[in-house]
Amino acid sequence: MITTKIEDRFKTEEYFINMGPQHPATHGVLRLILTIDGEIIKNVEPDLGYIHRSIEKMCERDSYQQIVHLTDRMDYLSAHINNEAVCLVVENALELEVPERVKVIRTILAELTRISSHALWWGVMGMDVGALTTFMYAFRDRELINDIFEETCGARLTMNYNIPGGLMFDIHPNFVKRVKDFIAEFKTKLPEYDTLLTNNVIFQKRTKGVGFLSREDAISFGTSGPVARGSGYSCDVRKHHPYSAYTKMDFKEVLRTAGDTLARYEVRIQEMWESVAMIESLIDNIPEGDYKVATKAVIKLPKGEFYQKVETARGELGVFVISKGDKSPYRLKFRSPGFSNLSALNKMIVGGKIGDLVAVSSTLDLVVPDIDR
Amino acid sequence: MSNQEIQENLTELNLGIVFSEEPAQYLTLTVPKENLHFLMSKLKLVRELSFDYLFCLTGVDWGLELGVVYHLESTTHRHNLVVKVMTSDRENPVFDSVQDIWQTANFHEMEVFDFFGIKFNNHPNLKRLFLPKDWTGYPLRKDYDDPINMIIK
Amino acid sequence: MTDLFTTYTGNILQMLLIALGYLTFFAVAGLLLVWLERRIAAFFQLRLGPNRVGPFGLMQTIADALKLVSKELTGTERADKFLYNLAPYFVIITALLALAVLPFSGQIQAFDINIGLFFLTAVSSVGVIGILLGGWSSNNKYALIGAMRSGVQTVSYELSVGLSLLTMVLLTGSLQLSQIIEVQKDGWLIVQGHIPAIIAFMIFMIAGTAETNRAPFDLVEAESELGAGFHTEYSGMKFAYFFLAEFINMFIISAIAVVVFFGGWLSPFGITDSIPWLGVFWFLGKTFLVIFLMMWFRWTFPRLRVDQLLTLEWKYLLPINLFNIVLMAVIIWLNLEIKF
Amino acid sequence: MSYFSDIYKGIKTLFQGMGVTGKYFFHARKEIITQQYPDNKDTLKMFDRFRGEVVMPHDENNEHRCTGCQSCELACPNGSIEIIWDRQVDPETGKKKKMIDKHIYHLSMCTMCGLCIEACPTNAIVWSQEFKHATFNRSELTKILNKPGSKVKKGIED
Repeated sequence: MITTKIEDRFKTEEYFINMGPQHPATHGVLRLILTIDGEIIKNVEPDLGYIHRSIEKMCERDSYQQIVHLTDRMDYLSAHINNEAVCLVVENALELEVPERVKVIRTILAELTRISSHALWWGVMGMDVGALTTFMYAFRDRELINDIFEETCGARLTMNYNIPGGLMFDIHPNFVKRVKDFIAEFKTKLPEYDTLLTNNVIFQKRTKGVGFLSREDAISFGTSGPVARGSGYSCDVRKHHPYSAYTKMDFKEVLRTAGDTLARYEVRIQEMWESVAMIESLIDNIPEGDYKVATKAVIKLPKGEFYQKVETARGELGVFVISKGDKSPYRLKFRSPGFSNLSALNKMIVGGKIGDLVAVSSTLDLVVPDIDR
Repeated sequence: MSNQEIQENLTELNLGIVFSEEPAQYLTLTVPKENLHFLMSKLKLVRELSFDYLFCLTGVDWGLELGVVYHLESTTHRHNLVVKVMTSDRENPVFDSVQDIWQTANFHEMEVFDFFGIKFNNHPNLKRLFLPKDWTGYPLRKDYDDPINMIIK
Repeated sequence: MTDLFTTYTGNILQMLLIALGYLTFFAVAGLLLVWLERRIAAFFQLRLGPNRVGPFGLMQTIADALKLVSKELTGTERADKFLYNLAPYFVIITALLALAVLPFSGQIQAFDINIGLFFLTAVSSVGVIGILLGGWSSNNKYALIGAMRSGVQTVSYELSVGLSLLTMVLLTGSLQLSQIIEVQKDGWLIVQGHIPAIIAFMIFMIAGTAETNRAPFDLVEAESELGAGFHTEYSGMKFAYFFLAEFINMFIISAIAVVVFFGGWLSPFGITDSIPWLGVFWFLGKTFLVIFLMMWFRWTFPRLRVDQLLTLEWKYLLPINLFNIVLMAVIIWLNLEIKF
Repeated sequence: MSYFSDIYKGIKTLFQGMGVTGKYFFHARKEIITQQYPDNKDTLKMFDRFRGEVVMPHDENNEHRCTGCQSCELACPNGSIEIIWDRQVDPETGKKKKMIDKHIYHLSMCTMCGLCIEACPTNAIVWSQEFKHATFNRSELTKILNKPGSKVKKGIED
């Protein structure tokens, strides 16, 4: 007898699909194992470790100066801010007071890094939702920042410009002029970002109400950065635990309460404006002074535990150092923002479509080396 | 709430908590592993404490013991606390999972399991997160030895 | 000579020659379109595009085609071999079929049937079966999802293409392409039909872009979601067929738009009416302009999600289209067309 | 009514977006940012701080400034620098002195962190702006920085 129950006759089966490790939307070697029913996503399980280099283990044998350059390779889009985190933890542990000049320069470079990272993210976000041209426009603007980095630090991405105690060398004479040129240029380009993508009706439809993350979940999942701020959770480390020049600076923390993909998108766009304003307020007031304070050739941290958090472009990066008084840390843990943000992905996407997954994972702004470390 | 008040508040619980005497950035305490989960749920749920943000979960090999360090912050009161838990059982270290209290612990505990071999009770999906399934040993332990892949300077 | 063309074998020979001519022309035109797309995309994106092989990189696509020809044809082990191999031919043949009725000028038209427009829409929607076959038989989940999306998409948008053309047929009163162009000697249909014609043109462009599976409706390929969608498992020449078919389809949709809305091979204001063969130039020129518009869409807009694709069709395009037909009918009834 | 205003607004934003790309398309000649690399080889100049590779400058007398103190070797996080040295008798003073035999630099292992150059007390090694590192043979990436027969410049002590 043929069953008459309609559910039986139209029974569907869930199936697995591998998104990654080689996939255009996962930006690196992230592998997501999707359980889907037709187009509806039932479960997402990340499979990590494709580029795990065990930086934490390597840190246990390296000196503190050497650790700095390893952090370049974690979240390479905010390399400078990662460097700063390690330098700050060493400086705090040694109770080293770095000159004002260093703090200001570090902050300017950190904000430039943030703009560069967000600009890249914007391009990739557009590409993920299908607007391929955004990528090139973002790269055009990023190129100017990379030139500033290259002229001053000598490298475009993995700069390693911070050292414990200050900077490796002073800023380039052209630095101020170049930054000003860039700011003037970028201010004319940023509105185009809105016209081209943000206001676009298709983009609005793709992002509004998609990938909802409530404030409670945002906190519980330990998300930080624009992801958490899109859910209305005020978590800007620069505001709550200020470091470097942020202690004296006045800036707005960008918050959105919608908690959806569009909110996270808007937070990042708005943060670019904020960063521009911050750089503008600092660039004319770089104090004179030394660019570093002398440290011993072999830095030994006092016995104890030290924690330093900074706000990278992706969120809160924590460096936890357990020192036993040696030249290398006994244990060093990087609390990377991407790792915690990724854990919220499942919560955000279940019930959505494959197209949503791409948009949502794009607003998480995942950098896989940051997750894998 | 100030560190002093938190300390008094927690001592009242009678959980065998030992506060660290060394000067440190955050208030640090060590809790026996039997009382870990109870303490953690108290920390999250008691209104005056409400440590709702677990921002770092670190596995540490202390040489003799294996341990986990939890960094907590309250998003309402903006105070911090560091909770440590240790076990001297290196063969089969087990703690209670806190992933039902903070969902972020889900991934972080997997990471700790992966690198330190510390198991967590009641964890829904404890598995190797980064390393391949057939990996032997726990690389971030101090006694881990891999002469081929590790370059010792 | 006349004898040869009137006999039965002569007819077949004639057809073969014409077919060969068309094939050659469209192989070259397809390659040219690929080059054009890459160049135009590059300019939109502040790049240069292919500029190394030959003058302005014109030979680049030929080099690419040669590369594709020489490539190994790989495929999945458990694929349904017969259907898997059939699919690319299905797609390319249906694309080429539609070319037969296109009027390049007053004289150059291979096959002027009286249901020309109907034939075009019918044939251009058969191609989707090839895509479905390819996606289904590849034994790849990405390809399958792509194929299913393609089915959904074409079935829906077929309606809008048909209805928007029907709106214009109200004006012309004929489905024969030569007749349609004949009517436009009094003014292009987009002018004759003014408001409803412009609405119909916009709907036709949206639906036509969707029919050719081009961005913003490229859900079938959806690079960032499905890798390469239905043709994930195709390589070498089989892939090239899919690729070429996409561009020929684009040409066809543009050509239909030109015939129905912009007076086909007619020159604007009849400036070159005395030289009939210049019609080819006008026809191709207009077609390329419409193709450029489609490329402009592609390199500007983000992609829709699959449910939004259906919402757009059933909630917006279809009701507007039905209303538009009524509007057009009223305009014809009241003799409100603009004729010169 | 919002149905129609939605359509209107939607189409408006689409046209605005096309306006941006269209603007760049029609000003493509001015706006294109592509650098056609091998063609601009002659005019392409790297910034003077660019970290290309580590080199050891020699003066016209084939003298360098490296005393063989091994600071760079210690500072390097990846072990890309190896110094082979021994003590030789200085012909002028007659004293035994540390001299480098070979300053080996593994470019393939270098991460361009710049710590060695910071660590060098005598400024013996500097960055060059060379960025064309590709070779057909991996062993060519292991370089000996001091030229054959070179010796340390007079007056350089560690």
